[in-house]
Formats: sequence, structure tokens, C-alpha cells
Amino acid sequence: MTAVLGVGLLALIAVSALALVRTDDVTCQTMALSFYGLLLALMFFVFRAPDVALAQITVGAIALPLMVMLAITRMKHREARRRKEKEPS
Amino acid sequence: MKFPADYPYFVAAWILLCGLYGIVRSKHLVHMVISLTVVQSSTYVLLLAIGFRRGGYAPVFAGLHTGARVVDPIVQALMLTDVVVETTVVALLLAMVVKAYEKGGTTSPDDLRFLRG
Amino acid sequence: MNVWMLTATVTSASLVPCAWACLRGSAERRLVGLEMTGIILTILLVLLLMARQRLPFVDMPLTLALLTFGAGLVFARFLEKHL
Amino acid sequence: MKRSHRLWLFAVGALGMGFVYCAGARNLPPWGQYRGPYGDAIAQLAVYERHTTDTVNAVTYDYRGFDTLGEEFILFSAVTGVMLLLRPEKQDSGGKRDEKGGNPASFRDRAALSETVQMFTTAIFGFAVIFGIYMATHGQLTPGGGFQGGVILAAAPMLLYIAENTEAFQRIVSHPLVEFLEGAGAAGYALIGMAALAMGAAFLTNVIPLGTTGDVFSSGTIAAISACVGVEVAAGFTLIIFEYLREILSQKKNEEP
Repeated sequence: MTAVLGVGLLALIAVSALALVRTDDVTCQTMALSFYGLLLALMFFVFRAPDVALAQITVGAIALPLMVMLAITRMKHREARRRKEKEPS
Repeated sequence: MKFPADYPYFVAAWILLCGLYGIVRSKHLVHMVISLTVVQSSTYVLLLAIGFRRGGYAPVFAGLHTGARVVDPIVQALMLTDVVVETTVVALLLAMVVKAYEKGGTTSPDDLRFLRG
Repeated sequence: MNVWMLTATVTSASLVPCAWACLRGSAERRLVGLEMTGIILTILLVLLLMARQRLPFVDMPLTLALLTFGAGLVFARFLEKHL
Repeated sequence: MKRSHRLWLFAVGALGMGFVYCAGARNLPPWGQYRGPYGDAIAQLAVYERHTTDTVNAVTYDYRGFDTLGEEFILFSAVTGVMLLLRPEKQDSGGKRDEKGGNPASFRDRAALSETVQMFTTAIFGFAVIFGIYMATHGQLTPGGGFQGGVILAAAPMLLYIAENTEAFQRIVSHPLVEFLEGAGAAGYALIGMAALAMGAAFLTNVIPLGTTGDVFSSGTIAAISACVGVEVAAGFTLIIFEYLREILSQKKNEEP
């Protein structure tokens, strides 16, 4: 039964990897990245690697998308500020 | 190389090629960094497929008798290191992306002309 | 092979619609899919550890429950305010 | 190079890589049939030798401890690099170093947030801190360890940020102690290794008494190193979050009438 679960999960991971890199909008991609990380964490757990699954839950599903989101936020914020400074002149 | 027995190895290769494809067609530097994480996740699948052992227990002996047959802990330690290093690399790359945007005003890898000279 | 494992295998099929929601469409739609994935995955991890009789692994669903709650709120707030 | 050319070039390269990969993967053991002699040896010995029940953490923090030391310093230098890149420059008006002692943060949009969210996030903050500490200190018994616990600890202040408790959030993440703790965590790891040298053993030898298998205070240096890594990771991620949010935080302060 583990084999059925594992094989299906690997197929889902392969599909999501392709969908993840084919997404162009980075904000949407952040959500897809988090989903991909969660899938990888489940795969680690199914294949008996609980330590790595825990690291992947904390890092791949939470910390990485959060960092990407913070970087996008900062770039958007900088853009808005630049536009505001340009306006009065 | 038979198909059903070596299925995870093919998945690892597929994920690696997907990530490289993302890097090649990328129009945004953050998109490129995310594609790089996809490339790196292929190594997890590969290492996991190598270290797996059918019918083995997870290598944690809490509530398990010590003679039990477990999957390989060394490969899992390698993967743990891999996950950690991936995070640090992504943090540094994202900081570089932010800085490149602030200095150059663009996020497209094709427009990074100001790097020349 | 026991009833927990069977339940886990059947439950994992519900990840497919989550993938459908998460991998296409707008950012809000993806966020909804992500939240659903977190919930399903928490249940799935509990079912798997019951299937293998490894109760010490309950740390993992706990972490997931805590972090998906926090991450969902953080994403929602950032989508609302900054993006 | 034009886009279509680049994709064609990639297709050729991918085909070649696929062939090389298939040739290389042919001699890998079939899925599920791996017989690793080192893995078996570690799984048999780790519980007796190191009094730990989690063999993966025994490998990471003890048998392969020197590699993990290098990895921790990769993390340390990456955090330093992020800080170096994102710190505002001198002439930049965005955020200067004089952020302490200003006006209290703006709570203008706090009314827009539902009270349920505020209450839950503030309540869960405490739980997240305790859970992170538990995770970092029980790495030798159950899955977990310093790295995972550290990330949970660093994620806890973000809950305060969502609850719009910006003042408390800023007081936590911009505290000078965070920088000190980050260095102290990395140094602690190296010092535990040095302690073995001082006692006449090789670097990173397990010199602390091992204790009873299954106790929290067991497994000697594994628990100590795990705690050090937890401190370093928590402080490092907090610093990264602060560097990214610095501008938004300082702008919030300027908006205060």
C-alpha cells in the first residue's frame, strides 16, 4: 500500500514541478512553492525520513516562501516609494 | 534499467530538467531563484530513492527495539544538510536580487546590462 | 496493511484537487488551495503514523498544524496589504 | 541570445543530459534494495555508543559533526551577507540606525483587523516559542533538532506582525541581543569541539557524560550542539526577516502624525 501512495505522490510531485516553473507571476509562484514543499515533506514521511520531513515542513513549506514573499514585498515597496518621490517634481 | 523498479530515479531526472527549463525560460530573477530550488529538490528525490529500503522502519529508535531493520540514516543526514544549505543559498540569492533591483531598476535577467563594466 | 493505511491512501487522493487549485489561477485561489493542503496533510500524517504505530512522530503534524495556521495568516496579510 | 534559440539549445542539452543520467543511473541499486554497510553499522551502534534514539541526528551532530560545523558557518556567512547587502547606505533616507526611541508604531489599520485573528495569533505566539524550544532540545530523542526548532522560533515573531502588534514585533527583531546570539550560537558549536581538544581528545569528540538513553539530558554533545544550532538558526532567521522588513517598519513610524 505504501508503494501505491509513494508512486502516486511522486507523479504528483513531477506534475507540480513542471507547473511551478511554468508559472510566471512570482506572487502566484510563492503559493505554488509552498504547496510543492508540503508535497515533498509528505514524500519524505512516506519514505521513512521523518527528520528530513520536519526540516522540509519548517523550511520548504514555510521559511522559503516567506523569504520570497518578503523579498517581493521589499521590491514592491521600493518601487512605490520611488514613484512617490518622482511625482512632486 | 527496468521501468517500475527505477521509477524514482526517472522522477529525479524529470524534476532536474524541469528546474533547468524554468531557469532557461525565466523572465524574472525571483522566478529564477525558485527554479533553482526545484533543481535542488531533485537531489532530495534521488538521495531518498537510493537510501530507501523496502519494509524498513524509520531510523528513530524511540519506541522501537534496537535490532529492527531501518532505512539508511546516513543518506538522510545528507539530505538534512542539503535542505539547510538550500535555505541559506536562497536567502543570499534573494538579497542579491533585491540589491540588483534597487541598483539597476529591473528584475529581468536579460536586462542586467549594468553588470558589464 | 491495516485500516489506517487504507484510509491514508484514500485520503491522499484529495491532494489532487488541492494541486488543481494551487497550481493555476490567481494568488487568492492558490492561497485557498494551500490552506486546504495544510489541513489534509495534517490529517494524513496522523493517519500514517497510526498505521505504522510510531506515536513519537506526532511532532510532525503538530508542527504542520501550528505553522500552516501562521503561514496562511502571514500570506493573507501580505497579499492584502503589500502586494 | 534570442529566446527561441536559447530554448532550442536547452532542448539539445537536456536530451544529452538525459542520456548521460540514464547511463549513470543504470548501476544504482534498484529501488528499495539498498544495502548500505555504513548505514547498518550506524543504526546498530548509535544507540549503544551515543545513548541517542534518533540516529539521523547522531550522524548529523556527532559522527559527521565536522561537516555540520562547516554547514553552520555557511549559514552564518549567508546571514552576514544578507545583512551586508540589505543594510541601508549612508545617504539613503529610508531607514537609518536611529530607529530606537521614536514614536510608537502606528496602529491606524489595527481596527480593520478582526479581534479573533489578533487574539489567536497573540495566544499562539507563546505556544510557538515553547514548541520551538521543545523541538530544539529534544532532537536526540524524536525527529527534530536545532535547525527545525530554530526556524519555528524565528517564525514566532511573524505572528505578532500579523496581529499588528508592530511595536512588540520591532522590539523583538531589532534587539541588539539577536546579533549577539547569532554569533554566540556559531561560537558555541566550535567551542564544544574545542573543549574536546582541551581534554586531550580529537576535535568534536563526545566528552560530556552520556546519561540514560531516553532522557532529555542524554547523548552528551549531541544535545548541546543541537541547542547551539537552534540558537544560531533562530537568531539568523530573525535577522533576515528584520532586514527585509526594515523599510516598511521605518515608514510606518514616519506615518505617525
